[in-house]
Amino acid sequence: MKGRGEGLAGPPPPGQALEHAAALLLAVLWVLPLVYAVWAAFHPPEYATRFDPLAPLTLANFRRAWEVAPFARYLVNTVFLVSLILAAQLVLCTLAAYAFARFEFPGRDAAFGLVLLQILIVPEVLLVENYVTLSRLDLVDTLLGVGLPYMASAFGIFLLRQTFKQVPRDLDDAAQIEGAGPLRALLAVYVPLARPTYLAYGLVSVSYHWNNFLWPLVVTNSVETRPITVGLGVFAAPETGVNWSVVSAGTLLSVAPLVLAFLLFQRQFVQSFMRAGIK
Amino acid sequence: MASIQVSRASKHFGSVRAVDDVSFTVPAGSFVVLLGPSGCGKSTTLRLIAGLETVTSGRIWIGDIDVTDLPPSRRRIAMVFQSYALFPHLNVRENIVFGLKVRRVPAPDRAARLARVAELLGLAGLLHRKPGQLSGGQQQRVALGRAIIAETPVCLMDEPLSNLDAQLRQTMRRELRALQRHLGITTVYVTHDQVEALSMADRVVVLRDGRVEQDAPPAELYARPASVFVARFIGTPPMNVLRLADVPGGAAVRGTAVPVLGRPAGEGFLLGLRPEDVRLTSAGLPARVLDSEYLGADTVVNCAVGEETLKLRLPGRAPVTAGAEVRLGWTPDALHLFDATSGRRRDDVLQEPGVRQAKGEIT
Amino acid sequence: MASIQVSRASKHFGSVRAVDDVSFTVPAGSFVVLLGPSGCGKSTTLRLIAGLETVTSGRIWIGDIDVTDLPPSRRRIAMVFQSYALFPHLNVRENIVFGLKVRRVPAPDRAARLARVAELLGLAGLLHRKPGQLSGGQQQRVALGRAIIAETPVCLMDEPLSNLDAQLRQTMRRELRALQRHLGITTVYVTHDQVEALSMADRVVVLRDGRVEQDAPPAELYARPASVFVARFIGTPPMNVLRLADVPGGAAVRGTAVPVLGRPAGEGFLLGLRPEDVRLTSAGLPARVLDSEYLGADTVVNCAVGEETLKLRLPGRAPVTAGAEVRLGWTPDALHLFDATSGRRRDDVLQEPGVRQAKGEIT
Amino acid sequence: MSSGGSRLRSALYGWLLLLPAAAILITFTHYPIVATLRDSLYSTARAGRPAAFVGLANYRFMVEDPVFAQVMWNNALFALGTIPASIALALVMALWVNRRLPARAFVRLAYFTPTVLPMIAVANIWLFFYTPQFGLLDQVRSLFGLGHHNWLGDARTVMGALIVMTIWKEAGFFMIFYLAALQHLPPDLAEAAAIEGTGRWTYFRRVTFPLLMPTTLFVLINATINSFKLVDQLFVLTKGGPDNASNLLLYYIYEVAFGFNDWSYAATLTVVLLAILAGLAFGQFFLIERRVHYR
Amino acid sequence: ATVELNMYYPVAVGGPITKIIDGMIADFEKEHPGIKVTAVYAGNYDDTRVKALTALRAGQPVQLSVLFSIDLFELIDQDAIVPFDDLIGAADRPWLDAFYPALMENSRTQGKVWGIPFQRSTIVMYWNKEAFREAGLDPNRLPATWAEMVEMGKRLVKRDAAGNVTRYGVMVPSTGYPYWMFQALALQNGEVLMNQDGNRTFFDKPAVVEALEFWRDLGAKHGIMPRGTVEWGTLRAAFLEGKTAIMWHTTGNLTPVRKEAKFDFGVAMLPANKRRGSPTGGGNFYVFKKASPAERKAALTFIQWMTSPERAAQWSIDTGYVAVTRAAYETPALKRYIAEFPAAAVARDQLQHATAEFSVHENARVKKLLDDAIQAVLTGAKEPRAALAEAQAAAERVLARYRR
Ligand SMILES: Nc1ncnc2c1ncn2[C@@H]1O[C@H](COP(=O)(O)OP(=O)(O)OP(=O)(O)O)[C@@H](O)[C@H]1O
Ligand SMILES: Nc1ncnc2c1ncn2[C@@H]1O[C@H](COP(=O)(O)OP(=O)(O)OP(=O)(O)O)[C@@H](O)[C@H]1O
Ligand SMILES: [Mg+2]
Ligand SMILES: [Mg+2]
Repeated sequence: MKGRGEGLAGPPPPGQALEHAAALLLAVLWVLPLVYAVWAAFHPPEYATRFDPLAPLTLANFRRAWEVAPFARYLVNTVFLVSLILAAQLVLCTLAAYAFARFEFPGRDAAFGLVLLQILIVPEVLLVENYVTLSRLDLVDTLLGVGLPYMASAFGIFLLRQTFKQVPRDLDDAAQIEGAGPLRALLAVYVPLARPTYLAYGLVSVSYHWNNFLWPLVVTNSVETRPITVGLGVFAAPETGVNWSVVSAGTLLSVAPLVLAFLLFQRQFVQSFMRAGIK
Repeated sequence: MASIQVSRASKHFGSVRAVDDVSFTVPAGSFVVLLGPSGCGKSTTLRLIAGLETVTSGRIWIGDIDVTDLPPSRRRIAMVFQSYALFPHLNVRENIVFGLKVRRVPAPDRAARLARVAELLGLAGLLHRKPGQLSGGQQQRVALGRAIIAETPVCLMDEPLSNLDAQLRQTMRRELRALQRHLGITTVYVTHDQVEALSMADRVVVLRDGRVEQDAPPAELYARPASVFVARFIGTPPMNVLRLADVPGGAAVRGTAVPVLGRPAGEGFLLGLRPEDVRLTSAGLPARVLDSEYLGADTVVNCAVGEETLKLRLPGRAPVTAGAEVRLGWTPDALHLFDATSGRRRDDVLQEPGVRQAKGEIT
Repeated sequence: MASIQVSRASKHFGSVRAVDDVSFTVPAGSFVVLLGPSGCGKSTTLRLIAGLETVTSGRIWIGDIDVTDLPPSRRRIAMVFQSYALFPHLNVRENIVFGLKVRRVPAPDRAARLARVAELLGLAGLLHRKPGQLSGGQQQRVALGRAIIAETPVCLMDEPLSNLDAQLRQTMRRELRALQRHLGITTVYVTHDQVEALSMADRVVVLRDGRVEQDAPPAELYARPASVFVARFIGTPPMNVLRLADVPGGAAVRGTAVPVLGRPAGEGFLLGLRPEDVRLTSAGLPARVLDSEYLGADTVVNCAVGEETLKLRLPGRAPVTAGAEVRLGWTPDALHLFDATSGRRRDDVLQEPGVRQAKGEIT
Repeated sequence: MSSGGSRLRSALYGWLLLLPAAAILITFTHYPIVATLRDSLYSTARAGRPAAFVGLANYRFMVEDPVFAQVMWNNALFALGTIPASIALALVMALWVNRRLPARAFVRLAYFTPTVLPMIAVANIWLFFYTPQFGLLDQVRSLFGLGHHNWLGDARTVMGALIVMTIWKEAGFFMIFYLAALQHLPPDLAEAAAIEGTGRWTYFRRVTFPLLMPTTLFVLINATINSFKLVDQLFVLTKGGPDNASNLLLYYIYEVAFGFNDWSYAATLTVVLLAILAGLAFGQFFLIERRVHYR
Repeated sequence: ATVELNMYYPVAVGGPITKIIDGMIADFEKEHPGIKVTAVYAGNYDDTRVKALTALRAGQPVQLSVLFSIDLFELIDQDAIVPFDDLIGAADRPWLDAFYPALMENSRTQGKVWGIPFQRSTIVMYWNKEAFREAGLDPNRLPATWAEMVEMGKRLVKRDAAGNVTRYGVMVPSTGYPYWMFQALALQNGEVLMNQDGNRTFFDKPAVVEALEFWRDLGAKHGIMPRGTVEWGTLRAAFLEGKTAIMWHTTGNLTPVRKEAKFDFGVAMLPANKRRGSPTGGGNFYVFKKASPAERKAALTFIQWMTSPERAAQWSIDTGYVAVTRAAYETPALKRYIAEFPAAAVARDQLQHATAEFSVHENARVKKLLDDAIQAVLTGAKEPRAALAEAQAAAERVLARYRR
């Protein structure tokens, strides 16, 4: 992407070097917490608050964290939860978005307005009532229960609707002429064309639910259902007398998968988030 | 092979009368062009035939079946879109056989047909490319391929060439026409480019504001435009249409005294002259050169005649300079006459004895 | 009023030589067109002059200042973009005076100039509209307005008309040219449409793969194309270029025995003939009609001549049918000769006595 | 857009496709809103005393509840502290990252990283930054001979501390939206301006910023919602203390509902939150209309 | 048929508590093949109560839990628990009477026993002997009174060149469980904060106000403690970092401090003003009403096993919590341990001065009122008298309903 001013003839604008410095400095500040977590996690506790370049490295903290809390189990829960939610969201949002984008039915616009409401009033805002509902459905302390309220995502519906609307009308017409019905058209034309949006939405959704805390905290009661964030929250409850080395180790353990994925796919990640941003 | 008959079809979008009581027939195997300026209802008419829009009123026959209430998939038609509407995520092969797959045509049959079509359109080498990797012309061919592989008796095309550059458009025009003749597919072709219409059509249906303005073969359309609208729409540059006034001895172009018609039929009439029918003469209608446009093979000269302006087309690089005084002439049969109010052609008047006799002619 | 001089300018994007050692001069107040197929380096050349790209090598003068190292803002130029590049959030007025504001031109002066420009371009009524509310032609005018209000001596235009439909393009062509003459702005104009080039330019610079292929006035470009490339690029339809072979008594079109050139200059040469220079004759070069294209004022007939095909353009509706046997003729001075390998024009050979004497000519 | 098919068929399809999503949305968004309104009019059931209709009693209690007043005030501060700052920062970041920059990839990555980290996890690390005496912040301060400060223990600084951390968490996310918008600005606008000799600042003020307005509005809404939604950090950092100095509405709702087991009062507080968000909802739709102001 | 028991338990101190619990349960199950126990660590005391109650409300199978001793009334009001009197037979009476009376105070109301002491603690004073030496104080002589503490504290404060404090004299945590620390101060000043029925509070008694003034002055006036609140969670780290010479903290932290301290430290009873004193604290076993008779019986078996002298002793050694019965202190294991680490006995010795931890109806809410008042004062937002008066008034509004 050609940024402004590139390729222009003539000398560079003044103060540019200064700006670049500022940008870099900010970047460094921004990664500091992560850097510290790494430092604390890989050094013995007595160095957690003392920054001695010669400090010995160790994995003991990870071992302890791993012993103290069932991170493995937590991670499994989270992965399962996130995939469950995503899968459901993709299906439900696709169908709903398709309805909004390509069909005319009475009350469509009203319905769409009601859907959009959920972009603002997210389930955790209603955690009291939703908790009651869940207990009625006997879904408290189940991963399904944690996921259910999020499975129809207004954001996803909105995003996909936009994308579907951008699919050239001609393609839909062509598919019809060739004898494809609505569902066939959806699967053969719309879904493939919306792939970037799906990726974008997928990433947003995964990182949202990987990091979600309050609602799972309320709904889950046991190790078998706790996602990593709740596990971490319980594990790192300051009451126990904070030991940053172990906490950092635990923190790294819990964010490692996401951060690794992020580092690997950062380009797509950022691009996709940007696509998600285009509304 | 099947004829198409559109009878009294109308399509209203709210208050917009996109198509308004349109009727015409497309003989089996013939190539009919829907011509008209942007927004005149060409695409809508085509989409009505395709069934992509439902008629507000009127009926549509394909062959001897009334298809008015059938969905597109049941009308046994193929369609080519201005945008080609190729599926960007499918390669050429998949695009072409898409319809066959949907219609569950057995694989071997598919393969056979594909081979034939690819051969016919010279796509054999491109089967595994995605549309994005094809030039405009190639995409065009793929769209055609998808249309003809269905082997439907009818094919509808909406400005299929308008996204190609001048050169390519010309070659594709010829290819397309040849193909249509070869397969004998009944074709309805939408364009707003009169050159395309003249050069390709068996018949041209000129639309204006959703109504049929003229329905005739190209030569007639050019030689005897039914209205000022058609006259002004066809030809490069299009026909000159001059307002007349009565003068002693006949009718003259507004602001001149030299009669161009032998009998006073001036007021209320418009005179039509094709630029290529007008010549520079020693004696004749006096005019002043405004400017001239050199086009290589010929030059278009823009003249002021009385209150009117008139274009003439001269071969090669014309020896005229802006401001020069010239005299213009033409042969009697170059004259066209239109009713100023209705805009309709008035050959009846022209036929009257003595009308054509006038000064400004050359022999 | 300032001349532009591009001398030995090159621009490389990595391995791509977008512009490769290009030199040409634009006399003060003249209108020069950069013409060439897509990707030949037109835009890049223009952007080098504007300073939107920095040259890889070579220098650029505007007036008698070397602007090679000046930023765009210091080159005293105006530019019109293909996309118009209007600021969508500003209304017409604000768009036009944007530059003046930036340059701190006092308000009253601004108002005065705005009034003049709006008057000149007939934008007076639209000053408070946003670009989104304007038609293509109107947006076009606004872009022009922004360019000319700066009253810079130089204006650069990159395909300013290519987004307009045929009709509008024709009128804008004339307007634009008139405006340029009126203000006497030195103009460099980029297009890939040869008709536009021929009809507007004082001089045409034909680019090919980033190099200058020919630099001449329109008439010469058409009459004496410097290479096969130019010959094939210009004219509607463009020049026929036929491969020759030596035969007893001279050189003949491949696959025929009838010499078209009086002396054996066949092998290694290509014969050029403009479609409008070829006529149907009683005696002459035998050919078979492949098909014909009716264009109203004239008809383009496609013939097979030996191994070659040849187009000729006949006035009106030509009385030929596909498959008919015809004979073709032309005047000696209609002949163009090119070197088969280099593709360059070879008048020298054509001048040699006796070369032009051949059978297939008419008198 | 019922291409070809009859109105009825299209309507049927529409609703069928919508059904599953609608079911869930109604159960977990629309029904609860109604239920919350209802419950706010009843008293909480306790041993012996079942829930009873009490009219506006809960609301009266709320009005008198000093903690509620405090919490609303805090939330206002929190919003005012986080929203403008994070948006401005996001914009600056986007402008930087959108230009050619040494180590651009790293910088963009760095800005964006906080977005992918769970608040609950990073909170513990920030706890270390803020810890008095040997916390990172105080270690740095002591380098400059400054005394230590009890960042989270001091009612005057605790909010600031939370705000800073929240900005850190959010700015990168908003940056992405700006970046997207920036990259969709046609480059020839910049070139046209460059030819006119527009300075960088002028160009930003007169062109970039106005054109980014839609994005700004979108981000603004998001930031505002988050300022009412983001309370995870409280669980680790302050528990809303000291003396509610950092308590936020949603956290207070959690406390009342699950800590005090006072479900009616929690519902009452939720109604307030809903009212605010609903207000935003209308704001958003209104603004979104205006988004297309120049198209 | 094996009986399955699910229980939640909190952790409010350092160390691998979860592992220890799991270990004990493993042993228990070996000895009682008929009973299977699943223990879930649910965070701090409040989290655990929330979890247990929400789980019950949602009909999750939970039969017993270790919950805050002070949640007694809340649990009764929620109608969640059963009194042990209904569970035990005459044979079990001795077991019930064996517990230290001070620890039982939080278990008795309406003439019944509702909770069995398990992970119980008192507040003790940890001191850094090296800091004492450095300040020229006898590392083995401890402040016995408030006055002494202030006076010694002043000498223990250390400043750097710039005059910034690098070590404080004493730190009393004021987040997490401020009311608990405050109880100690109030008690030492001769006052308790609530009545036995848990429906009356005495926040505005002059002696109570005095206690709070003293606490505030430690920082505000004498400058031997940081101003503002002191973080419960990071206090241990601060002590281990040598950022304070003395800290008040739960005995539950004894073992981790012992493990992590890089310096010689001591543990002692809290100083006295009018008297010595500390509230007991920590978690009791509760059995839920929802449990079936069989489950209740199994639960009782489990609780009795967990509180038997050997376990109690081992538990005390592993964690530093008080061993809940005299018998436990008679076990060889604990005897030996105390011999080599006398500090371990301090908590027990302090029990004679101890009283019930703050516990009333709607405890969470009322407790928060007190906590807020304390923090308001420590952060200088309010004056002790006003703050406590407000808290008292608010508490009255809540508790009035529970008197009849
Ligand atoms: N879906 C629609 N809703 C409302 N009006 C429509 C719709 N489709 C077409 N129209 C209107 O109907 C008229 C005819 O449209 P149509 O597309 O048929 O014109 P056209 O001849 O194809 O023009 P073009 O050459 O630009 O394609 C236009 O005025 C158009 O605005
Ligand atoms: N920024 C760039 N980076 C790399 N290659 C470029 C860049 N800009 C142009 N090119 C290449 O330089 C060549 C000339 O490009 P240019 O845009 O000048 O062609 P053009 O004549 O303007 O074509 P068109 O008529 O399509 O505008 C092309 O091959 C193009 O791919
Ligand atoms: Mg159309
Ligand atoms: Mg270009």
